[in-house]
Amino acid sequence: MIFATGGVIVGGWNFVWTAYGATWLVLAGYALSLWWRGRKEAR
Amino acid sequence: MPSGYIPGALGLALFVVLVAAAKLAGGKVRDNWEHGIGLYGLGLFLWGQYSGLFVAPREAMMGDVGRILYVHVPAAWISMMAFTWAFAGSFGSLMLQAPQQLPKILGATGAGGALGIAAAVALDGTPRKLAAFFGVLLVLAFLECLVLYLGHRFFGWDADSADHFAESSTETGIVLGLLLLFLGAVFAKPTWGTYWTWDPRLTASAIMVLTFVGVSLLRATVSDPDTRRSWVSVATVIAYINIPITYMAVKWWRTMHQLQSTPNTLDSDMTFWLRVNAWAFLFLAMWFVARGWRIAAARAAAEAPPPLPPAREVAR
Amino acid sequence: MSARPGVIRQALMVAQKDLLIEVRSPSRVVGLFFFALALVVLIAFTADASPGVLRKTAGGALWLGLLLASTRALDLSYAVETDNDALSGLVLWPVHPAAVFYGKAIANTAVLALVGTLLTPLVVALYSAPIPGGWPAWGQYAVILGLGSAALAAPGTFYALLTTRARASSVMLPLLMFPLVVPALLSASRATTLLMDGDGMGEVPGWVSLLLAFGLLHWSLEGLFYGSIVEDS
Amino acid sequence: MVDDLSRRFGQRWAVARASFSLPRGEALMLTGNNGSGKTTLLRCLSTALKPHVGTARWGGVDLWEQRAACRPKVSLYSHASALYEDLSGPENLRTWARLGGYEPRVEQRLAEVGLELRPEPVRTYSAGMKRRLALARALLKEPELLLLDEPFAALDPDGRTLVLDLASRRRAAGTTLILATHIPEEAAKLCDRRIHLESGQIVEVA
Repeated sequence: MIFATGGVIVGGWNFVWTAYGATWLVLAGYALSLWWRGRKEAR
Repeated sequence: MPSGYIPGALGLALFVVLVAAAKLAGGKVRDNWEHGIGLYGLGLFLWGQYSGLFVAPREAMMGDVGRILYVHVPAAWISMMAFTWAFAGSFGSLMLQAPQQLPKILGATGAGGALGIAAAVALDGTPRKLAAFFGVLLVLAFLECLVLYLGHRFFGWDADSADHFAESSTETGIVLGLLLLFLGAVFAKPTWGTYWTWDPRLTASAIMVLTFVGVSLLRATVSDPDTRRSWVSVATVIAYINIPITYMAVKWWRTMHQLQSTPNTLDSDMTFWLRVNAWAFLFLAMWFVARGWRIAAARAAAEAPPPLPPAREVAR
Repeated sequence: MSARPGVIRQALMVAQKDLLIEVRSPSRVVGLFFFALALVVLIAFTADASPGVLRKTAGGALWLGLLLASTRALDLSYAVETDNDALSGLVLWPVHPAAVFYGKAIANTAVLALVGTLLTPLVVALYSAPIPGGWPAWGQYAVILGLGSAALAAPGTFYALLTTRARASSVMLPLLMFPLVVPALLSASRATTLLMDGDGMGEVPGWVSLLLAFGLLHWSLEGLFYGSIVEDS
Repeated sequence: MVDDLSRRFGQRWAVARASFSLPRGEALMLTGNNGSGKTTLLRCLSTALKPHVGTARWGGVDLWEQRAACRPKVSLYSHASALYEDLSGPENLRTWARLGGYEPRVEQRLAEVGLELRPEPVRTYSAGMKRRLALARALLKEPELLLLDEPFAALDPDGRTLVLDLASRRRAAGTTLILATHIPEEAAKLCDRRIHLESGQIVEVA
C-alpha cells in the first residue's frame, strides 16, 4: 500500500496505525500494570 | 500556531502546584498528587494523538507515514529522559549515603562550575571548550546536589528513596525504549524498505536499552537491600555515562557506510504537534515514575528488617 | 618491619600475584586460547568463504573470540579469589580496593593480550588477512591489541566481581558487560580490519583514539567504584 | 569497646545488642552453639562486616568508620584461609608479606607452624597443613588484636598445642586475643574471660 511517486511516499496508513496502536497498547498496558501492582502493595 | 512550549509550561506549573499542595495538605493529597499530572498528560496525549493522526499536515517527503514521528520521536526523547532520571536517582543515592557532606559538595561544585564558566568566557579555542565542558558538568552536579539537599531537608529523601526513584525510572525508560525500537522498525519499513536500519541513533538506543535491561536484571538478582542499592546505583551511573561514547562509536561506524538519516526539516505546524505529543509523553512518564516510586517504597517497607530483639538478661 | 606499600605498588603486586598464578597453572591460558581459536574457526564457517569477504570479517572474528574468551578468563580470575575467600583477605590486609581492581585488571589485560597475540598468526592465515605495511603497521596492530585488551579488561574485572558476589548465573556477566563494551569491540575490530584490508581514508587513528577514550573512562570510573562493591555495605 | 553491636543477614539478626569491653592484652573466649553469632561478631570486629546498629571501637576509634587505619592492627584467622591454591606455601607467605610490607622470613615462619619449605602448590596440602599455613599468614601481621575463629578445627593434637602456644606467646607480647570455639577446655588455659552467646545475644559473661 505504499507508492513512491517522485520520491514522495503515498499511503502507508497501515504502518501509521500499527505504530499508534502499539504506542497506545504499551502505554495503557504499563499504566494498568502499575495500577495493579500499586493495589497489590497497598494490601 | 501558538508556541509548542505553552502546554509544557502549564504542565510544569501544575506539577509545582501539586507538589506544594501535597507537602502542605498531607493526607490523601500527599499520597495521590501525581494523578493530577497523569490526567493532564492523558489530556494532552489524546489531543496530540488525534491531531497527529488527522490534524497535522502531511510530511513533504514521507506523506502520511511521517505521522509516525509523533509517537516515535517522543518515545525516543522521553525514554532518554527516563534514563537520565535513573542516573540522577542513582547518583543521588550514592550522594545521600552521606547527606551531611552535601553542603560541602554544593560549595565545591558551585564554585568550580562558576570558575569553569568564567574561564570559558575569558578563554578562546580548545581551552574554552574544555572549560565550558567541565564548567557545565560541575553546574549540573551543583544543581543535582541542590535538588538532593532540598529533597533531603523537606521531603525526607534518603539513599533508599533515591534508589526507588532510579528503579522506577529505569523501568519506565525500558518500557519506552522497547516501544521506541518497535516504532523504529515500523517507521523504517515504509521509509527505507527494511525493518531495521543500522541508523546510529536507533542502534545506540538499542544498546542503551540492553544496558539498562542488564542493570535491572542485576537488581532482581541481589537479595540484600543495602547491597542491591549500592551495586545498582554504581551500575546505573556507569551505564549512563557509557551512552555518549556508544553513540559516538556507532555514529562513526555508520557514517563510513553512508546511510540516509532522518529528515529534520519539519515545518512549524509539525513542530507544534510534535511538542504537544512530547509533553504528553513526558507527563505520562512522570506519572509512571511517581507510581513506580510509591510501589518500590511500599515493597521496601514490606521487606524492612525486623526490629532488634529485646535485650536479654546477662548472667555474670 | 618495612613500610606498607602504596596503592600503585600494591596494584603491581596484585597483578604479579595473578600472573604468577597463571604461570603456575598454564592450562588455563591454553584453554582460553583454544576456546578463542574454536570461535574464530567457527565464525569463518558461518561467513562467506571467499577471501575478500573473509578478510573483512577477520577483525570482528578476532575480537569476538577475545570478548567471549574474556568472560571465561574473568570467571577464572575470581574463582582463585573466592576459593578461600582471599578477596576479603586482601581487603582486610588491607590492600586498597583500587589496588585490587587495578592489579586484577592489569593481569586480565595481560592474559587477553597474550591470547590475542597467540591468535594473531592463525587469524592471518585462516582469514587470508595479512597485515600489509611492514613494521609500522604491526606496531599499530600491537597498540590496538593492547588497548583493546585493556578496554575489555576494566569493565570485565568490575562486572565479574558483581556477578561472583551476587552468586548470579554465568549469564549475568555477558548481560551486564556486553552492551557496555560495544564501543570497545566496535573500534578494536574496525581498526584491526582496516589494518588488514587497507586503510584508504586513514581512519585507524580515529578508532584508536576512541578506544583510548573508552579505556580511560572505564579504568577511572570503575577503579573509583570498586571499593563500594568489594566492601560490605 | 563493643557497644550495642548488631548485624543482620536478610531478615535475621545474626548478632543483636552485643556489648562488652576488653582491656588491652587480655584474652576473651566466645562460646555458643552453631549459628549463635560468634563468627559474625568476629567478622564485625575484623571490619569485614559493617554493623547495622551499634559500634565496635578499638583504641578509641570506630573500627568500621576508621577501617583503613584499623585494619593493619587487627588480624582474623578463620576457616576462610585466604590462601591461593595454585601457589606454593612459601609463595603464598611471600605474596602476603609483600602486600602488607612485612618481612617475609618465610622459612622461620613456616617452621613456627611446623611446615617445611616445599614447592608444591597449596592444593596438594592436607586440610591440617592448610590450616597451619593460614595461621602463619594471619600471624604475619603482628596485630594488636588477634581474632581466632575456631582455631582448633581440622588440627591434630600437635596442631592444637601449637595454636595455644603461639597464641599465648602473642599474648605475652601484648596482643589482645578473642577466640571463638566449641572446645572451651582447650582454650580455657589461655583466656581470662568467657562470653557465651545464644541466638545472637550475649547471655553469660564470666
